[in-house]
Amino acid sequence: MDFEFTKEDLKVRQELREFIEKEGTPEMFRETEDNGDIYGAPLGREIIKKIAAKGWLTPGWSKEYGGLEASEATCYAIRDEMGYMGVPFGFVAAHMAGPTIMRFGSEAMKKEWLPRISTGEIEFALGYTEPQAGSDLSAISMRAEDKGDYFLLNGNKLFNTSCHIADYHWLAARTDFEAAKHKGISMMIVDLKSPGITIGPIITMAGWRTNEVSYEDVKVPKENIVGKVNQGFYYMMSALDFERNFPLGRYRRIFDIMIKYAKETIVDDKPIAKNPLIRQRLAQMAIEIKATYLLYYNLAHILDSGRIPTYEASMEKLFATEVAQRITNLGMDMLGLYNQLVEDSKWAKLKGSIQKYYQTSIVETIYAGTSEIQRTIIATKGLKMPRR
Amino acid sequence: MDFEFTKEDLKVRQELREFIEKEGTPEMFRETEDNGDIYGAPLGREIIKKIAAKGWLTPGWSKEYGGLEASEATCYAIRDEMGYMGVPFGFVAAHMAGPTIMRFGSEAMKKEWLPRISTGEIEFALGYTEPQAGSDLSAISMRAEDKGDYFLLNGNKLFNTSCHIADYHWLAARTDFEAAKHKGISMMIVDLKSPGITIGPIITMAGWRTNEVSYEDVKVPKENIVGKVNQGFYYMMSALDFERNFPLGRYRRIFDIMIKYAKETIVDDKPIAKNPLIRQRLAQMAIEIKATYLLYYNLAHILDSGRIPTYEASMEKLFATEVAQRITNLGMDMLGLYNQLVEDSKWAKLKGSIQKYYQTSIVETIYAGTSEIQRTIIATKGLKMPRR
Amino acid sequence: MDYDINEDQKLIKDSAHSFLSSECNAMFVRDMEKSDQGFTPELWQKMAELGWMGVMLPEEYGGIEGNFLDLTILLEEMGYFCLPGPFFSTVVLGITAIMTAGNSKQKESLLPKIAEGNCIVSLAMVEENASIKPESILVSAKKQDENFVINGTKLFVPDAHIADKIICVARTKNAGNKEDGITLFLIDKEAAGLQVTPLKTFGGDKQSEVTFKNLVISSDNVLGEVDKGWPAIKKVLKYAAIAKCAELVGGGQRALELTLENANEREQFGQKIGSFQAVQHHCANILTYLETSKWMTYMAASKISAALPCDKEVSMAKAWVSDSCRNLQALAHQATGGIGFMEEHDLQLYFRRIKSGGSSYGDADFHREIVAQELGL
Amino acid sequence: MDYDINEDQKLIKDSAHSFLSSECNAMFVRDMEKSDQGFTPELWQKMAELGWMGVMLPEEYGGIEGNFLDLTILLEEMGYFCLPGPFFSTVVLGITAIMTAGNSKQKESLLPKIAEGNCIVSLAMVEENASIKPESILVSAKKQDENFVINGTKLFVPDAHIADKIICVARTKNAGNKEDGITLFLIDKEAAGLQVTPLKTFGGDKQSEVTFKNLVISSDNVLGEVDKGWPAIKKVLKYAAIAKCAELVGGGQRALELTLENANEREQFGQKIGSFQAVQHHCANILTYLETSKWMTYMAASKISAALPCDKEVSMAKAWVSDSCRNLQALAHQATGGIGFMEEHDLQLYFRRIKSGGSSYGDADFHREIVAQELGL
Repeated sequence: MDFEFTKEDLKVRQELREFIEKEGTPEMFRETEDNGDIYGAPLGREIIKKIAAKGWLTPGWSKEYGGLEASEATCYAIRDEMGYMGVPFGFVAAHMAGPTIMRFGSEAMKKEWLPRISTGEIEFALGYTEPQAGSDLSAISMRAEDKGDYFLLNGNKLFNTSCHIADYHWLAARTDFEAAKHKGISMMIVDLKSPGITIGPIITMAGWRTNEVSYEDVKVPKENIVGKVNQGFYYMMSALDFERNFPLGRYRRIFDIMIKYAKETIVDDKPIAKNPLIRQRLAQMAIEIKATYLLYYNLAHILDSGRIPTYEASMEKLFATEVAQRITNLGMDMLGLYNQLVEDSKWAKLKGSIQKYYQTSIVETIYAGTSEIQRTIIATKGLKMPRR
Repeated sequence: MDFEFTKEDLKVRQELREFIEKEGTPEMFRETEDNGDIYGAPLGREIIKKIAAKGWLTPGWSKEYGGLEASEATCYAIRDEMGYMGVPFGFVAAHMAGPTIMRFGSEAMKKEWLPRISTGEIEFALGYTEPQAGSDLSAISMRAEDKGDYFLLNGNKLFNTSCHIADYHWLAARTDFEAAKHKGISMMIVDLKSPGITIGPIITMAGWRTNEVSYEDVKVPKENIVGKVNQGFYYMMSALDFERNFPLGRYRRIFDIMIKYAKETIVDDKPIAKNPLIRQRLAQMAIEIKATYLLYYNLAHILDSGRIPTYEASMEKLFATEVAQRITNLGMDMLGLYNQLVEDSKWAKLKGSIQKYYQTSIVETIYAGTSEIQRTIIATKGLKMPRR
Repeated sequence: MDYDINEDQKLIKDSAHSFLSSECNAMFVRDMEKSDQGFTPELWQKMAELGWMGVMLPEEYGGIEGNFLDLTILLEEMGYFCLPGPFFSTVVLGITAIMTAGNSKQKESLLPKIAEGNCIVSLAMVEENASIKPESILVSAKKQDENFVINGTKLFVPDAHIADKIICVARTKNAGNKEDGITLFLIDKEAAGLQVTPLKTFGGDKQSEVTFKNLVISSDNVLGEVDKGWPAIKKVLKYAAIAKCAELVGGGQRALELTLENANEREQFGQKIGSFQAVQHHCANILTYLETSKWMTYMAASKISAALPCDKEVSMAKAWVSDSCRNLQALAHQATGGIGFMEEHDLQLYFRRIKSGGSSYGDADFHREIVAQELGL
Repeated sequence: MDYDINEDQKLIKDSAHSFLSSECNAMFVRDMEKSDQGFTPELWQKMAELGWMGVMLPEEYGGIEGNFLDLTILLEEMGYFCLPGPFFSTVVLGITAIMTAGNSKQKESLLPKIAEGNCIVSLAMVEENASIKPESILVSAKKQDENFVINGTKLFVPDAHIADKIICVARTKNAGNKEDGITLFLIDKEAAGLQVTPLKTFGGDKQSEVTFKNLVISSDNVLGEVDKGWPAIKKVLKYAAIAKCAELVGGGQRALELTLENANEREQFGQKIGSFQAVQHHCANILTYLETSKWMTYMAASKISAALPCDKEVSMAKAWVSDSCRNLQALAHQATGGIGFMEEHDLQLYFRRIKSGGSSYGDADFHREIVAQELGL
């Protein structure tokens, strides 16, 4: 047993940190935040290409496709560090589409898409959720009719973040309308500039943008189907086992900022860090952050051991996202009345970052499988509890 | 709106308190605790008869049957005060059997049983739970076969506390074996000295006793059926609406003892009451106790207004029992290593009462409807949420 | 013991509900958040005509002779609809301070105007240390002949940008006992040396920095006695804490309704999500937080109305309601899922207000400490 | 990074599991709770033959040269089976103290005996103030020629009633720095002036009051240097905290299994109770508490094993495990219902041990304060 980072991993983290400190600009960070923390917009693309050039976008991929053949532990460390440094960590192309193409795609598809992903040239937007298909993805109803050499798509997607800036839609659509719900869905790649696609903004309570997307007679070439037709639901679920994780990095950064704030902010002639109630809650957060990372790197360890996480991924996502909420809630409490002031207000503390992340943290326990779904997975997959 | 006690209620509480301070003996309290906090044993019966003579056992009953015709608010106050003073508050005869007889029993049955209950002459033991019927009381399977002028009973009851000291069993048994589960249960009164009844002890983790009870060819006269045959399930449920409540009294007393302990116990040269963490937690408990009583007396208010509580009773029971657990848990934390020492150990603090109630508190959120059952009732009855 | 509101209060509640449901829908709330003013004079005038500004005032000042419990019930409805504007600052803070500390001349000149909707008042209390303890009052007012000269900065002053009068809580003496030496000044919006700079808040309300730079004010404008202002402020803070609770409870009620609307409508896995135990139990917990918060608020409000000692009860209520409403709001979001995270869904309106309200007029830790003191700890 | 135990550790785990499942069933545990001794010499001897007492000892002292992580894994199994007896006091407390502070003569004379199962050791540390801070050591040892004279009372001394040697932590000097002036004494059970009075605990273990009345002990029996005993005790306390975590994790594992056995078996409302979301989610939360506790424990244990700085990690682990195991046990009772409240059901064994273990060697508040210090707060 060994819970220490290797020297190499520590070095990569350090390099990455220095790199982003050097290359990141306030404008880039601002653009990123406004777009819901997914890259795709001009300044984000620029820095991501540089990160990709270092191999850090897809470090675990084979060299053939532009990776470093790094361990999962290294990949997880990089991903977390990117979050910490304020560079969005959820890359649909690098973390969801790419790995699925690698596992299930044809050779031609791999050759076409993987190098463009690993260089940061293209970004995908996730196309799963629909108005009536959230927690229950088997209910996806976007219609993709087989028209010979293409599919004709009609229907609506909801909360598809970054569609307005990404290049392609990583889309789940129904290709068999008679089969059982799980057996009629296919995964496909759709150019977001295709005629018939309308992308409308939906603004979240945290201020960033997601989208509703409507498809009206959109033609998708058959070669854009990923793997086998009608296997899409299983690909999505399989990807979740491989890819479900929540790097706490950006909330860990908030925590570090809070620690500093507690040490430096004087109330009643002493730093608020000396208030026993604050001390205990900050210590508790440090403990919970530690526990989160133990769960997080266990996922990497399982993958590096050649196994596939199941309930462990759900547990990490569940635990980490609840910790994220507790961190920001504590931050709000520490700021007291100042917690109300937004970034560009006079007297705002810590650039209003606490209240911004406090609001964002609300969705962490909801998207990519609610906490309730994760608990059910832990119970049924992890503990084999009965379904009836 | 008015949340103050009337002068009369304050006076009754005061009288009751003084009465028990005068009449209660250590032997009586000890006997009570060993028997699972239900009276029935010799010393308990003695004091209960005196309490009954004051009208405090069934204060809400009509004078005809030995009551004071007091308001429910007064009844609730008395019941809580009895808990606070260490006199068991769950009287099956006075609080469950009696009111059901009053609502559904024949005139003859009322005349026979109610005066004996209100004078404290007899006590009942609850006979609902069976090995396979806990949360789901409709699954009761104790068989009561109609043999003309009597029923013949066979089957087993579990966790029927105080059967070994009570006089009668307030029994739910199945009288129709073909009908739907809810429609074949009858309530009846069984003399616990009847031939064929075997009562075996089960000791709880808190040290007090409950029972398993087996019925083998036990004859119960037909006149002992309460109300109509096969209506028992509805009587049980109706009684729950009327009678479900959890007077926090005895845990409130523990809390008062903890407050005193915190003020008097010196650690590092100052009372532990000055430790900010302890202060906050004690204050929080005082707040939650206040909230509990607001819910508790609302039940009395609803009844006094001529309405019947539904989800409100579930909410009070749910909330109060969780508060009880938090009180004892805080007590354990405040005692530190001393929390381990039991009553008769050298160096024991507060006579080991904290750890004893800490253990007892575990069952409060389980018996008489688990917290989960209560939440479901709140959702479906209180919020009308859909069953499917 | 009586948990029911009386007939008059039921009338207040019902008429407020029906008035606000037509005058103050969620779109209006959003518009007001975005506007500079944060209210419309038209709505303000209508509210005045309904007698709302005068709910606690005696008839002689144009009021309807209600009590604090009546106000509580009104505020609960305002919280339900997220009513924007200076009602809280004018009526809860302003009227309470003037009624408590003002002399008859001040009352006569101000209260009828307020009741008519022709005077907006606010209270400038909190300073950079963001505390509501007496030792935190550092803005100074120095006697100079028959005048005082005020210098310093107040923060988080609600609705100062539109206030006609600002009551400034200033220090006129540095005594060992920090409750001594605090004086209240009634300052006109036109006073020289007064500067109001709006802050930007996430709670949707309007607050400002208010600076006093050699602001000269005559002794006539002292509200109450010189150096003896703290008891009035303490009373205002108690009223404000419970008034805020009432708003939070109203908001919590609406958050629950929004949650139920979605849960009883939306289907996943072939059934209404409201039929899942996990969602049902979240909602049961929401209702439990809500009802305990409601009774705690009413209990404290009825003590205030009856002029009974209530420091402990007020702090119990504010601590409990601050925490509980935050918890219930988190459960509401969790039970509602993605749609509740969108700006266009109304749940977020309550999320922001509930957190702000929890921090205002003493957060849960602050009030628990008072409860601890009241317990003799 | 490697989350797997190695082959040797797997062997320890499996053999301990199989040995204890036959030698230490729940009936035996109950018998030992009721007995005066709280252990059987037969089982103790068998454990010695398996090399358990010497798990951390070098070969020269009859040990098997394992490390603290190996011990952690063994303790986890002991916690799973609620193993009664003086293993914790002898091996975790006693051996650690002797190995850390003892001179070679002391080691040679004691350690082989311990390894053979012929010497039971305990540590008398805590006093009436029930604290584990250095300033709480007040039992005094006064130099008198070549001897020391010890006076005072120790409490909560584990297994003192059967110990052959008791290590007494005493104050030999009153310095400003309270870590200075603490000395460890190796006291024989036969020593004049030593009195052991059993306490009655609800955790099922055996603890005693130990009083020293003019107990005269020669300087040869000082363990380590005079006045310099605190660093060794600090190390013992760190080991003990994590060792206790390991027991709690093992107990938590069993509590989960008991819960699942019932949930997957019992039917109510026509279905297995384990199929209800409410029960499933309780169990998911139990598993989450358990796995985080396990990794926190292993993480700290592996730091200890590697002799890395670990004050922060040890305190993080103890704080988290103390709270989490208490929480998971409460959920286990809630999911199990009435049957779990009965003495005859094994769940209660864990309930009691988990609460005691949480309070021992620093509770969660105590360790969070250390974490705060380590964070520079």
